Amino acid sequence: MTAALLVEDLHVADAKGTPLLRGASLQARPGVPLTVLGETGSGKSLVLLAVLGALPPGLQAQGRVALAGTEMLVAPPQARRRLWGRTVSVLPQEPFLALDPTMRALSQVAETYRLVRGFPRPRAQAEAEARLRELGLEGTGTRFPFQLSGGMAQRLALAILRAADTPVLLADEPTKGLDAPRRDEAARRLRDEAERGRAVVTVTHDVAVARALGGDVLILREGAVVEHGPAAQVLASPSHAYSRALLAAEPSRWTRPARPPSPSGPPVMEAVALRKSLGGRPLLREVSLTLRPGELVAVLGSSGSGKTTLGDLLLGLMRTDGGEVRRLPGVAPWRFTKLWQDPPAAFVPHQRLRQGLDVLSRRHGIPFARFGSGMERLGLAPALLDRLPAEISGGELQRFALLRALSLDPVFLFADEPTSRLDPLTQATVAPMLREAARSKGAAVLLVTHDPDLADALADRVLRLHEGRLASAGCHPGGPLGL
Amino acid sequence: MSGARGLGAALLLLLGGLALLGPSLLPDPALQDLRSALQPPGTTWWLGTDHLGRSVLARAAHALRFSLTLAATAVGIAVLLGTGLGLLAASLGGLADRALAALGDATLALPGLLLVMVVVAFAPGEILPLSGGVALAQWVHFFRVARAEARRVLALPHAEAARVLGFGPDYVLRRLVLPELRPILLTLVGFGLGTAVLQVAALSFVGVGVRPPTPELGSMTTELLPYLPEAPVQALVPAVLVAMLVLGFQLLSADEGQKP
Amino acid sequence: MILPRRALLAAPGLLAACGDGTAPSWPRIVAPGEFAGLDLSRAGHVLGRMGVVETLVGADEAGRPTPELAVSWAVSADHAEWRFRLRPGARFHDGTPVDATSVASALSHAAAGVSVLARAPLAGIAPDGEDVVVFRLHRPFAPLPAFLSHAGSGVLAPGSFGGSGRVDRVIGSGPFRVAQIHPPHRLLVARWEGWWGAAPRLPGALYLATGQGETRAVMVESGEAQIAIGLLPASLARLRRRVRVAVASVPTPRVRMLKLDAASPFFRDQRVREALSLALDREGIAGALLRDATLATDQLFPPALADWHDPSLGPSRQDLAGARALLEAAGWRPGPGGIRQDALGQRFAVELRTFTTWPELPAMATAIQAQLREAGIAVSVSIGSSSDIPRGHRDGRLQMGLFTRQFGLVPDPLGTVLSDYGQAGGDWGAMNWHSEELLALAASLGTTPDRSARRRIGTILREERPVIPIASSTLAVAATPRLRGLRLDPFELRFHLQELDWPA
Amino acid sequence: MMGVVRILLARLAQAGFVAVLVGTVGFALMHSLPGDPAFRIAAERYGPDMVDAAAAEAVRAELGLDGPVLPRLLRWLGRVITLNLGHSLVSGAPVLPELLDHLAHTAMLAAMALALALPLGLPLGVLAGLRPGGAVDRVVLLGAVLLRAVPPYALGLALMVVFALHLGWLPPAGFESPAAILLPALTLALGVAALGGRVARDAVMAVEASPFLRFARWKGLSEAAVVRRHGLRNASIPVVAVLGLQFAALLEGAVVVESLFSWPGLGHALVHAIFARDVPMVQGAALALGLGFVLLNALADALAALLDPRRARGTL
Repeated sequence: MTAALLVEDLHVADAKGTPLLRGASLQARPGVPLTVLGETGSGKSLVLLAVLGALPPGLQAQGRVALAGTEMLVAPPQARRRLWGRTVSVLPQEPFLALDPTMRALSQVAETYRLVRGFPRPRAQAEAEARLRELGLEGTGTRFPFQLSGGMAQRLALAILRAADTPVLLADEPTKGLDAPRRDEAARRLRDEAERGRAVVTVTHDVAVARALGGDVLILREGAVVEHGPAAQVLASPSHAYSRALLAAEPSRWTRPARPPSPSGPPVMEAVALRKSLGGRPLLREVSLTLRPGELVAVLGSSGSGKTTLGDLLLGLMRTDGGEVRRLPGVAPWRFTKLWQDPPAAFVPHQRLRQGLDVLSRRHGIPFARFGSGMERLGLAPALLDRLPAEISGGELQRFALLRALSLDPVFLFADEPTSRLDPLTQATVAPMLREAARSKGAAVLLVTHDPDLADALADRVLRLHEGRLASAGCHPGGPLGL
Repeated sequence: MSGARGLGAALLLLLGGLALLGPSLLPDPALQDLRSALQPPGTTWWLGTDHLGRSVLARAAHALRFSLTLAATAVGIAVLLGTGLGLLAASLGGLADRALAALGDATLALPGLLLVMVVVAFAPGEILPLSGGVALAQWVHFFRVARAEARRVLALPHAEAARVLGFGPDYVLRRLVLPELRPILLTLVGFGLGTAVLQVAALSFVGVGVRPPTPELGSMTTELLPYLPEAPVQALVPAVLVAMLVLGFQLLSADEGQKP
Repeated sequence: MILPRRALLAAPGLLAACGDGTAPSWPRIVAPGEFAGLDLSRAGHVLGRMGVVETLVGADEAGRPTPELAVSWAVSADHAEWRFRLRPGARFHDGTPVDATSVASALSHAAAGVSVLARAPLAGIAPDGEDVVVFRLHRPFAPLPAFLSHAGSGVLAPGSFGGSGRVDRVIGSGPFRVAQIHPPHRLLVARWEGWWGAAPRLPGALYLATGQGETRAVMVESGEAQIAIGLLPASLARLRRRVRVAVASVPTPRVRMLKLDAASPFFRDQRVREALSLALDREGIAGALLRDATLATDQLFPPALADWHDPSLGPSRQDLAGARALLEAAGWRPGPGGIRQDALGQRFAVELRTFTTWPELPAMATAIQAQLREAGIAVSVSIGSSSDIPRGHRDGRLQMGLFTRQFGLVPDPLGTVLSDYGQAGGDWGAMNWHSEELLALAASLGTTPDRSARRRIGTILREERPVIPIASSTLAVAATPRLRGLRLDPFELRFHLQELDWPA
Repeated sequence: MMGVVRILLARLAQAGFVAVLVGTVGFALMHSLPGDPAFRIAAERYGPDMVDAAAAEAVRAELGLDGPVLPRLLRWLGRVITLNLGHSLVSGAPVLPELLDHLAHTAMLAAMALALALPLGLPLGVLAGLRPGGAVDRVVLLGAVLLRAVPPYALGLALMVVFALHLGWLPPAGFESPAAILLPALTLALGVAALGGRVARDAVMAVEASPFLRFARWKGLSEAAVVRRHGLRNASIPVVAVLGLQFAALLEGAVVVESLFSWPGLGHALVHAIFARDVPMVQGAALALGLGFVLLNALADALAALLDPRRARGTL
């Protein structure tokens, strides 16, 4: 069996000659999913673009990319483009953005049949309807993309790809922004495609996706392949140190926290029968919650379930529609604080970090030296102080955010998906830091996440927010029960 | 600095220099010599003379200074008023915000020139009502931008962060909103200055301008329009200067606006 | 989506009302005057010139009364009663006869409204039989025939007036009748076959009010219009060089002048008023702005008014030294910044009001400003509405005004002189100045046409200078050369369309 | 359809605000203006030769200009709702029919300007946007900036001199022959074309960089199909939105251009009414301009909603 896609010793460098991809080789075979696993900046997306023959102008590529007999690095643009939709198709990163916002779902599928495969209109229509049905999208043909949920948009994109029915299917971070159940569903559907006899190449940063897909796995780090082999083997017993670290960074493999002391003292934060509607839709129906000093409570919920709203209501960043929030009396408002999901967004973009800490120290009369010791504990080099937020990594920035929050002696910390935008390895360093730092200050932490493994790994108590109500989702072994 | 921006700066520098230095170096712009009316450009009068025998160059230099001052005053008022109300609306929110936005929408629906004309009719030929009128026509643009940008920034996590960290609204507006707003405002100011120059020129054209003998670019063109066939240079110079001023402002700000 | 479509459909319908019905072969006349309504106080100047409405009396080029709807007239021995005999056979455009009853009713209507007739000492207008109209006066008033030739004294048929006495439609008696009228821009007239005079050759004509002088010039140059009335001096010079356009001009009894408040501390002294006159370079102004230095004048009455104008007086030349000496003598000494001041330290700084209805006025004000500055007088120029001058006269705030005055408003300037230089001065004449001698002379003119008395009135005004004349006017007209029989009316009462021919 | 209703309601509210703003501010301003309205009106009615105190007094008596201000303002606001705008102080004729006539002329001029501007500006803008930084782009950008810098009256005059005087192709002014609309419309159109081209360029650039256009290419559609099915419609959404907003600028230009070309539209009427202190006419004209702007924006909204289903469903 010949490979549908063959990449040999692919090198890509930018205009200045900086290498971005250093000798990647891979082959994709029909029926066997291939997963390219790597962190941000590992060069995994470049592999896809090179395969498509759509590298941005200014990048130089060497090596060999053969797609169904066409040499993609040397073929003229027209020849490369002729393969699109016929030999190769792409499942885009965020399907919602990749669908034409002004065209109905069915037309977006049917036009592939009509214009790419040359079917007459009635047949194209019928085929398109069949594809929608296959993917559970019956009845949505007349909808526009914005009327579809994230999962439906992805299925619609898949329907379009099925219509093209190309031998090679590329998927670019297909689970970006999806929560665990939808991530697993997306992976399952890609595996289905492979089982239909297509060569499926998936690029992702998520080990769970690689595991769900099976097939072959290729681990990429800083433009070089560190490990390559069948998923079962690579994910079970990785040979390379980086691969091992990557796998160990999965929250499910973390060492569990030591049994916390029973929380004592008056509640820091109490919510009684909170209600909140957004845009006319009831989001929180009746939520009650008590947090005591030193405990870390995780609230699990899918996107849009209202978990961030809950935290913001507790902090007073939003007004409640009903119910009551009781805070520990006599405590300055800034000692109830927050960590944001997207670290760069939580810093003033034009302010160097030193400046930001400086205004903070002046506002609250904190000696600047205190930040120095804190940075040391959080593993932040002093040189970072003179950078702009955009110039340091997300992990470093989130640690600065933690530093900033802790310097105010918080009694309550609302951590809103604090590690979801971080690479797995970084998450594995930052998340425990959050737990330890909060515990050392005796602050209560409300951790909001969509990742049950992360919640399990960090929290003393795990609650699930579903349809506007909180329910216990089990608890850490040995941890205190109840609400 | 890109080519366009450089060209814009050079144009404005040239015109600004003429406006700044011209009046002290050139003859009195009100000095008339009726027997030398409509002289073509030459060694005595570099840009010729107008219908009253006045030096077009001297008048142009004064007119430039006048136009620049007036446009700057008008846009200054508009920026202060518009930005102030915009920030106020965005930070107050609720009913006050909606009322101000509705006022802005209603103002926007009226042609700017109409507003200026109504205000100027108060005191024909006075400079302050003229700049006030232009400001009245322009504030709403600054208001809309300031309000939208302030709302955007105030909803960002870093503004929320500042509030959570104990900073007051004053700090948030000054340190977080204004720096983001500044480049957009600068672009808008550039276009606003150009528009102000054009609006005053247009007002002069319909007969609501400044008092004689104040040289003003719009009224200079209007006065010389009947003489276009016999004195084309003199009649075109003010119009060209208006175009160059506006062009300079636009080039300077267009580039600013394209920055990421 | 229903509303916009309906709005779009409605638009062409509205346009049809004013776009259709223009025969392309009818000449188009562009002139500055817009008309704000249908009644003669607003539209008389257009309806009269277009030959729609006629008056009892016309005027020849010299301003002498000529028969029109009246064939003859006479005044009683005590000068208290005028009798006008109507033209037999004259008919209104609706076919009704122009009889004494309808004339008396129309003119009574005019005299009760805003019109020159309202300024005549009328006691009553009544028909006497079918064909005689009798005007009874409070006191002798020689210029009555001239007043009756003004456009506002036109004769409209009784059918013109609606229930409330407002003019609903225009039914005149002239050689042309209204085909379409759309204030304030457009009047289309068609030949009226029932006219008493020789039938006009033109089947009709179109009047278009066009405010901008340059636009009028360009329209006639490009053939878009056949006659352009009132050309700017600058356009005139250019049009004269064109073959496609014939240019004609005629002196008119219109004078540009400065009005001074003779009661103000600045202009109380007659020497100061004289100094102002000496400081002005009239020939410079006329040459540069009017393109004709010979229009410069310091007489109130232009050459067009032969009975009043004194040709023996030469043009007035600028005499700055003389002006300065007079100002010194009147107590105005040089002060800081070259501006004179009086013994109390009052600066000689005054406001000059003018307006843009005549485009040359602002430029002229600017020239005057510069020239008076040479004599040490600071003038600020305020450009507003023409009404600023009568209003300033009434509330006493006017210091100087620059305007043009039509002495042939009625072809006999006596009426204008009486209203402008009477006991209380006049809105468009003297302010806080009067002369007993002039009043006596004017009163005597109510009964006797005396040329020397008229000249003497001119001399008094020239010596005492309640106003300072600057330049007289010409009426310039451009027309396509194919148009034959064009005759200019210095009094701007008629276009004489009935004498025009425009062979294809 | 909820979205469309919401858009229309918002526009209706804007229209209401415009009416109240114009009514109140216009009324207050005109009544605190220096100068006696009776004199101004008399000057406009009877011409400067006949203006005198007697005429002004007659006007004052006829129109009752001395009444208390507040009741008059309230009465006017009340009448506006029934589309009764009162009578012109100058001509004595009802304001509404006169306004409609002017409005029709201005609407025709604006429509013609658009009809000239769009075929001129949009294709150039699209070409420029397809190759940003290319020769067409540079020329179009420069042309657009230059055109927007030249004062409209100077542009109009230049066109008049070139096309009417030197070439003799078009009538220079007036509103008699159908061709007379071309020059004023062209004067306005050049400015709109410059702006439209610029907006089209940016829109094309944005669509060109959008993930959905890339996906459309990756689907295997030919370039022509990509542009036709996915490019044009999406790029036209911002163009429609911005052009709707820019109508205010077009109407503003109309004031000057109508004066220059003697086009009997709203702008021309407005200038006259302001000079004459004809309060009902000023208010009527300002109201017509303001409501016209709101109506056009509503049309632009509706068009955008047709093009962009997100708007129609109220999610944007």
